[in-house]
Amino acid sequence: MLNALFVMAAIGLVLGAVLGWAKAHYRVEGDPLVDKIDAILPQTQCGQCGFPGCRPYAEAIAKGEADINRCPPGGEAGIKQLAELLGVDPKPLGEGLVSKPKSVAIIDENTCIGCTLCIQACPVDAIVGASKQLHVIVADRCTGCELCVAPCPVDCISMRIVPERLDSWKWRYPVFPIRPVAATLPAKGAS
Amino acid sequence: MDHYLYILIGTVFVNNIVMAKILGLCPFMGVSRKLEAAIGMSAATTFVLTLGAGLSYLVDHYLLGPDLTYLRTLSFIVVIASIVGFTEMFIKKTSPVLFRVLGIYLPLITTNCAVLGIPLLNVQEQHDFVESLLYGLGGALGFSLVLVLFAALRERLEAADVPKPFQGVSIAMVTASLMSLAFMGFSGLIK
Amino acid sequence: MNGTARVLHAFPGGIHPDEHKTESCERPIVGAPLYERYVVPLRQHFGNPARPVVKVGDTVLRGQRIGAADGHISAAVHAPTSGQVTAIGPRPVAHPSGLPDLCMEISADGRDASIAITPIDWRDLAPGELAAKLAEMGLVGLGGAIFPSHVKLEPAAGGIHTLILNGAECEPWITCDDRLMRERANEMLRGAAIMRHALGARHLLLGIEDNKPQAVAAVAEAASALGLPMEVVMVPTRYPSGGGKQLIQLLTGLEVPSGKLSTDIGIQVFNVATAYSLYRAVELGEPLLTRIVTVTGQVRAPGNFEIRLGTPIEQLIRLAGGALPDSRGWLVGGPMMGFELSDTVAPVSKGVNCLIATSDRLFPPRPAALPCIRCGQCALACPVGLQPFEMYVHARAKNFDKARRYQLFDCIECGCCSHVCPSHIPLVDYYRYAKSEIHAQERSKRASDEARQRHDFQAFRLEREKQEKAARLHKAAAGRPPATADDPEAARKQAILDAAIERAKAAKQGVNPRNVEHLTPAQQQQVAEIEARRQHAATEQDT
Amino acid sequence: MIGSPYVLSANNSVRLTMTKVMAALLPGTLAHAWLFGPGIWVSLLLCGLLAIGFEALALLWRGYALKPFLSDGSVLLTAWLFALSVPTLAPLWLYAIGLLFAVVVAKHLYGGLGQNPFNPAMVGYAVLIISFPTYMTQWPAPVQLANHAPGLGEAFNLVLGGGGITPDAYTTATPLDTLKTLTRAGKDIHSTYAQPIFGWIGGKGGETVAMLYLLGGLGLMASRVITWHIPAAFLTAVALTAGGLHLLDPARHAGPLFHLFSGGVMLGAFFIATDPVSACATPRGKLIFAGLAGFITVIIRVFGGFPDGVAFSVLIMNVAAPLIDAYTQPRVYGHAGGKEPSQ
Amino acid sequence: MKTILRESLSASTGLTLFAAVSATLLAGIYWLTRPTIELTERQEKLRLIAQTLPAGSFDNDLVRSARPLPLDPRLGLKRSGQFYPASRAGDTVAVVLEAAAPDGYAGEIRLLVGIGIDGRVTGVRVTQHRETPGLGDYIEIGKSGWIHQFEGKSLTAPAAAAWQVKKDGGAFDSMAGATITPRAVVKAVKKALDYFAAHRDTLLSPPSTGSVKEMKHVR
Amino acid sequence: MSAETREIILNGLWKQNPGVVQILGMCPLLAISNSVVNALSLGLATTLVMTLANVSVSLIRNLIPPPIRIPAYIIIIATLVTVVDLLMHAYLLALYVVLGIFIPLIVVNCIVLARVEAFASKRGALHAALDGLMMGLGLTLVLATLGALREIFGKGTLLSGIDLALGPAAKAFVIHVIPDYQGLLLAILPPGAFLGLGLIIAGRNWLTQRRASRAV
Ligand SMILES: Cc1cc2nc3c(=O)[nH]c(=O)nc-3n(C[C@H](O)[C@H](O)[C@H](O)COP(=O)(O)O)c2cc1C
Ligand SMILES: Cc1cc2nc3c(=O)[nH]c(=O)nc-3n(C[C@H](O)[C@H](O)[C@H](O)COP(=O)(O)O)c2cc1C
Ligand SMILES: Cc1cc2nc3c(=O)[nH]c(=O)nc-3n(C[C@H](O)[C@H](O)[C@H](O)COP(=O)(O)O)c2cc1C
Ligand SMILES: Cc1cc2nc3c(=O)[nH]c(=O)nc-3n(C[C@H](O)[C@H](O)[C@H](O)CO)c2cc1C
Ligand code: SF4
Ligand code: SF4
Ligand code: SF4
Ligand code: SF4
Ligand code: FES
Repeated sequence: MLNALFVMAAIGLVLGAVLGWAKAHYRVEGDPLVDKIDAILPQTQCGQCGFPGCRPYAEAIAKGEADINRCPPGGEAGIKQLAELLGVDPKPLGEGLVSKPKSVAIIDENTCIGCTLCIQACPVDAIVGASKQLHVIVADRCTGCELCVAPCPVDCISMRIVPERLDSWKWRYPVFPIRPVAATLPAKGAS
Repeated sequence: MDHYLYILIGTVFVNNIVMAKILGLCPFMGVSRKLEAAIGMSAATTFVLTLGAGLSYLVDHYLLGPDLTYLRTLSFIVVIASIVGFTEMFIKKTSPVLFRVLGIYLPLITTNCAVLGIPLLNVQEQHDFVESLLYGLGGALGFSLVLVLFAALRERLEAADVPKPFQGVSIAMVTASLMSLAFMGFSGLIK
Repeated sequence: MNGTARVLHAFPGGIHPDEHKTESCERPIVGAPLYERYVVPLRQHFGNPARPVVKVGDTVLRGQRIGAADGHISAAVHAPTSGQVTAIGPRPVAHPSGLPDLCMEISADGRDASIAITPIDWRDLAPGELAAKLAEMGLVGLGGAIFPSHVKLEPAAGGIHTLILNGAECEPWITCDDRLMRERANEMLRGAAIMRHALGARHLLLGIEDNKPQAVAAVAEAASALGLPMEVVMVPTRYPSGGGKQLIQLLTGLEVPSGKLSTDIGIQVFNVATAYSLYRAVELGEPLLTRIVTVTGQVRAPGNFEIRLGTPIEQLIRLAGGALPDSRGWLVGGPMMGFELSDTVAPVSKGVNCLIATSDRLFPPRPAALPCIRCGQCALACPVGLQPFEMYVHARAKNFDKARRYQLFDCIECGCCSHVCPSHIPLVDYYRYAKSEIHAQERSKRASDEARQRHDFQAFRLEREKQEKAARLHKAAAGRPPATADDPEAARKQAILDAAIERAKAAKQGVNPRNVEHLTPAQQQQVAEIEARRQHAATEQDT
Repeated sequence: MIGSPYVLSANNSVRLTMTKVMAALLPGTLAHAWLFGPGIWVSLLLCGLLAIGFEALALLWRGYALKPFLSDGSVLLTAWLFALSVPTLAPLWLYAIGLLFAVVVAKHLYGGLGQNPFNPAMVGYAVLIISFPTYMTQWPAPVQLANHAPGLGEAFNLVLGGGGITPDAYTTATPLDTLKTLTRAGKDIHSTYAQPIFGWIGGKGGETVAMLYLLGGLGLMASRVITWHIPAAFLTAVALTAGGLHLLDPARHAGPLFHLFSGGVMLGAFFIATDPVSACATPRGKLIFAGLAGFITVIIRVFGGFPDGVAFSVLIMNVAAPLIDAYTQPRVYGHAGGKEPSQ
Repeated sequence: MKTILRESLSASTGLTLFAAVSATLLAGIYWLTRPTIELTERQEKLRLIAQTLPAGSFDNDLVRSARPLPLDPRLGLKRSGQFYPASRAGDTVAVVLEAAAPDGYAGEIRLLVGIGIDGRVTGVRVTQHRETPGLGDYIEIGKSGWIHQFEGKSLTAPAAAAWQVKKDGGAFDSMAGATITPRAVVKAVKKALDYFAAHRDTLLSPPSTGSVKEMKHVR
Repeated sequence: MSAETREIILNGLWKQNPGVVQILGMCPLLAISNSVVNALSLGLATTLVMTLANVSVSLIRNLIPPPIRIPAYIIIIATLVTVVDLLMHAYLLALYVVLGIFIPLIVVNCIVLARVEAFASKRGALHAALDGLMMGLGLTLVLATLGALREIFGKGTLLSGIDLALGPAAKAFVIHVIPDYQGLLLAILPPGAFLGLGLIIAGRNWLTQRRASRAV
């Protein structure tokens, strides 16, 4: 009985010392994972993931509080990269989320009243203009987050899909005549 | 000498800790999605397992003796946790590079049941100190071998058209099954 | 038939598809009449598209530059004949995507009047100066890569010891280089001599497949006539011996390091037709206006045609007697590396070296693909030593990182692997798909990095503004007489006053355009244009 | 839309590849029928039918078209190799279980043709020898030794009757089995060789069949369906390992020639280890793959729990194949050393 | 440095406390269960040993009269074992030897071999083995009656050469497909008989000193 | 039944089933499941430990200083496991021998620690107990299914070895599902364990996927 107590106490003492020492010796500083995740996210800052921007979403993923399939602008490719980074299986985009083709916002030049509301809404400073003057959206800065659409009091902002051009054209996924189209998608008869 | 060789071959191939003894599955399934991770995990486990086998023997033999056998489980797990904690600290101090590679795997080892299983098996088999140490090393090498092979195999599986219900863990299990079928080929080589 | 013997260093793999050269190589090169309408694409080369330098309605002369090179890696384009620019806009072009691209339409006036052309006295020019003069000539590689030639003629850092003329013409249907070498070897070699001079190359080699004995003879004869020290080396007929890297390996045994250029190992490769057009540009002063195109397959009169760039392809087809009834469609380029033409109104551009009318007999429909059985035939055929099936498996599963680890970007898209695959998998399509996806990902990564920076900057700016405001309020408060503490009423008044001043300041500041600090000239221009339109609209509204 | 190249080499298809392999198997199979009785045709036929049946079911379940996959010939080849590996005239249910594992578990759970990491036929074999060791050691005796070899009709009855062949006049322990039993019982190798089942260099009958497999395999090499790497490395490793052991203790261990020409070594070297889907694909990888497989084969034969080690050694190396491939990528044009794509 | 020390200290004390509490708890439970554990183990052992002897052939407490065996290759044990003399009315009638077959399919097979004073096997039981379930485990009494065939056999009947499985030309049955296991058991029983023959007198003689303390059960 | 209770039960048995969804603690699951009786016994032992561990941790969760949280949990679990071990040794010797080192191995069964850490350390004792029980039962369910599968395919019986748990009289409960069965030995060997679990997981996937596609 006493032996038992003695042995366990000794072991506990040693373990406690080791752990306490270890704990104090390296507190975790920063989380490089968040940066890595954030680097994959498209920085559209649209909030569709349910977080107020890409970085908060990245932090949530790093903490294990959010799934990796919540970002529609990132799409399948983004999910795949996240899965690869985190060592989990990729999964389809979360329920109720759809990946839209890339588009940019356009301000109707004749309607804009220069209220600056859209400027304040734009997370990436893509809108140029001063108050009471017409505002202009710089197309290649615009991430297509649509955040400026709602605030506009005269509904002059619309989204336009970026058309495919010769220099942004991509080779298509080759279509196999007899097999299901997408490789990672399962056989059609599986369910 | 032969005897020691047989212990090694036996634990690595014939009675492989994962394939034949079915221990250590959590890391086997969890850390086999990427080859690099598998290699890191293997190295970390090998270290802890070997050390754990030796230290547990000492604790069992010199601290517990025949009268305190009921403290075996408790003391072994405490010993292992201390080794993990200590290793973590030690590596962090001496080789930050190694720490970056192994760091994230070390804490996972505490819940690898092979790490406790091997010391317990050592007791069951009445191994002496050197045998215990070799048994630990062999078990760890066996674990590392199959983990790394499995990881490479899984990387290939990622691209296969696995039927939908089988995708993910299920096909990994089937693969583990066929792997252990293959490893049965070693059965009978050494008792 | 007297090519020099040289120790050849065979490249691995390669294939020997059925040859169909005789159909088109027996007839001399045929010229083309003047047509009424030409469509000149502004993007006929690798690099930035040319910038238009004429407006709709302008009259132009043959050889007049209508598009200027935009940046260093770009090439000028020229009017193929005299006439009027009738439109500048998107038109169908010969491109695998089938997408339209910016073109200039010129309606010929029939005079075919030329600008004044003056030969360049290249012998007195320093190498670099020649390249600069050529930049305006619109010369691009005619061997398929359409890379601006003046860039390739600039002196390389480490110097060039060997200039290789690529006369391999390994594509099984194309014969335009063959005919060119047979008929215009002299001019071609004079072009090569200029190249050698420009590059300062010691050795001049011409690699040519051994299925073109007449061309070999013609070149050898011309070389001795010119007294040009060079080697004409016959290489075994094995596709893709004409690939630049493969030809270098064949002739010299050297390999171009991955991700580097051949100039890094002191070698430069030019297609023979490029050499010929260089001759015309330098010795005659004529920019690149025509090229020789092989028209073959299911056409009545296959052959080679010297045709003005910008000629609608349908005219070219007519020139070859038109398609036979059972023809199915058109291939641009050879069957190994070419692509299907989506519209025959597209013009001949600098990259169009061959046009093949297809039919089910000549090009049987591709059998249905089966899964890869990892048989390794493709790896045996790959001239680069890749493991094509591994790249395929990962490209198919969209694991682009993994595909890349198998050196996807060393693939030259030669098609040998697809050719031999027993499962009939369109392997190269997967590589092209993966490569363009990776490029797109890199583009969007750049875009998102920029977006992140701007977002972070915005956060920083907002924070700073908040602090400045707070600081100002604070300062204002501190600047007041020390009585503040015991005179709350005064303090309140002062605060109200401060706030009002602040508001006024902010309002004034608001008139200054925001977010204009880091705009590129192009963006500024975009903004300016819109502003101008708005001004215009506003004045119209007023009146 | 599918792009270039628009010309594919003629007379080249999976079916043709598989047909060539089957053609190369034919001489050996004919000799088998000649030397061990026509029962093999019955096994082949039934295994073929069962395999096609399972394949069709699996394809239907997965929603794939039947025709292209059933006609690719791979499942027939699997069935053929399976039939050659399991004892002729075993009960039908045994074949069915083996092929179920081969075709459905080992092949279709992984997505079917071309994606299985393990050799399907060998998975079928391994499942059977582990589950039903008794049945798996009942081989028909060579016609020369048996007082009676079952004819076709009788063979059908045996297999379909469910009982399969039973230990009686038709069957005998194979040479490898005999060797193992007698060596374990401490008998000298020469007295073992004196057993009637032993022939000139291998087992009676078996050696001739092995020789014809060798011939067929060489033909396969000549027609470029397989490269030399795997057979050469496999056979060399078997010969070296067996030779080394023989030198150490000539009284206990059979010589290299015996090992080469008995059991499944020839079939394994040319037809089984070469299964492109589950073997290594890089040249160096193939050498390592087959070399280790040959080594393990002899080790299992001599020290292990199974009479022959070909199936298990191939399966074991199948496990290692992706890793080996990853570390033996050939040098690519323009790269300095061989690159490891996994890094 | 201070904080490190303090943290280590607090963690140590905390854990020590925990360990101490659980050790106490365990010691208590151990103390409570020990009698039962020892009893059931004894009973189990007795039951097994008794099975190797004809029912009613003895009247002594087998477990209590256990005596140590020296380490001898013929017994195949890695550590020295015990033997249990059985006596009726004070006369030794048989002994039960602990033995092991080291060359089973998957490792050691632990045996109890009962041998009558006439040198005949009274019974054999397998106490521990790792043979393949469903294949090699027919040597267990719970799986088949195979083990009964040793009863009544002696070194002379069958002849020494026939102490083999039938497949190797001996007298003992084996199941096809699993002859390694029975081979090992047959060999081990034969060796135990050899040992008995060599040490008959010491084994059968009454204990010189008091009975050996019971072996601890080792898991 | 409150929604929370129902959620806990559903999580343990189906949604977050440790055996087929979380894929934690599989070693004992696979190693011991070659018969229903073994599987059930170990499953119940694990359930007992999980429940007790959850309760104990939940009760003293405010007493444990955070830095030594995990080690303390491990000590608690190890203690409980040893208690179960001792009890089985005393009262169920035969079963104890069969289950062997897998009883002490419950300590490292990740699922126990996972539940303690994720659930019990944050919730009240009652819910914690329920969670431990349900998670344990979920595991036991999978274990038993797997055991049944393997036993039927491997031996053609069910409940063989029940006498180990309930005494020799229980031998009569053994069901010979397929009389004269050859026995697919593979099923009771390690490959059968992996394959069986793979099939069960696939089966569950199939059910959920079918439900999902029906719902659409
Ligand atoms: C992005 C890029 C940059 C290049 N830069 C140069 C250069 O600086 N100097 C040069 O001589 N060639 C340059 N080249 C041309 C190549 O050397 C090569 O001649 C051309 O791509 C045609 O290749 P062909 O060998 O395969 O297809 C460049 C090519 C590319 C694609
Ligand atoms: C697969 C392949 C085949 C090629 N075949 C030829 C050829 O037959 N003749 C040729 O001149 N260029 C061929 N090229 C292009 C050459 O690689 C290289 O771009 C060209 O010789 C450079 O000369 P240029 O800049 O004058 O076009 C081929 C390229 C590839 C990738
Ligand atoms: C997985 C596996 C487990 C085996 N287990 C045993 C066993 O426990 N006992 C045994 O005697 N043989 C076992 N064998 C069979 C032996 O390998 C060997 O083939 C057999 O004992 C020889 O018996 P035979 O001479 O009757 O054919 C096993 C075989 C395999 C494949
Ligand atoms: C040279 C060669 C060898 C083959 N060997 C096997 C074999 O050993 N086992 C098998 O099931 N299939 C074999 N196949 C057929 C086919 O590749 C195999 O069924 C695939 O594994 C199915 O995906 C072979 C095919 C070829 C071309
Ligand atoms: S949905 Fe994607 S792009 Fe939008 S904020 Fe979230 S992470 Fe950023
Ligand atoms: S302009 Fe509008 S759509 Fe574009 S980034 Fe700004 S807020 Fe988003
Ligand atoms: S040739 Fe086709 S089938 Fe063969 S390995 Fe290459 S891609 Fe696969
Ligand atoms: S297309 Fe690429 S992979 Fe295929 S053979 Fe050519 S270089 Fe090799
Ligand atoms: S249960 Fe064994 S490692 Fe997790």
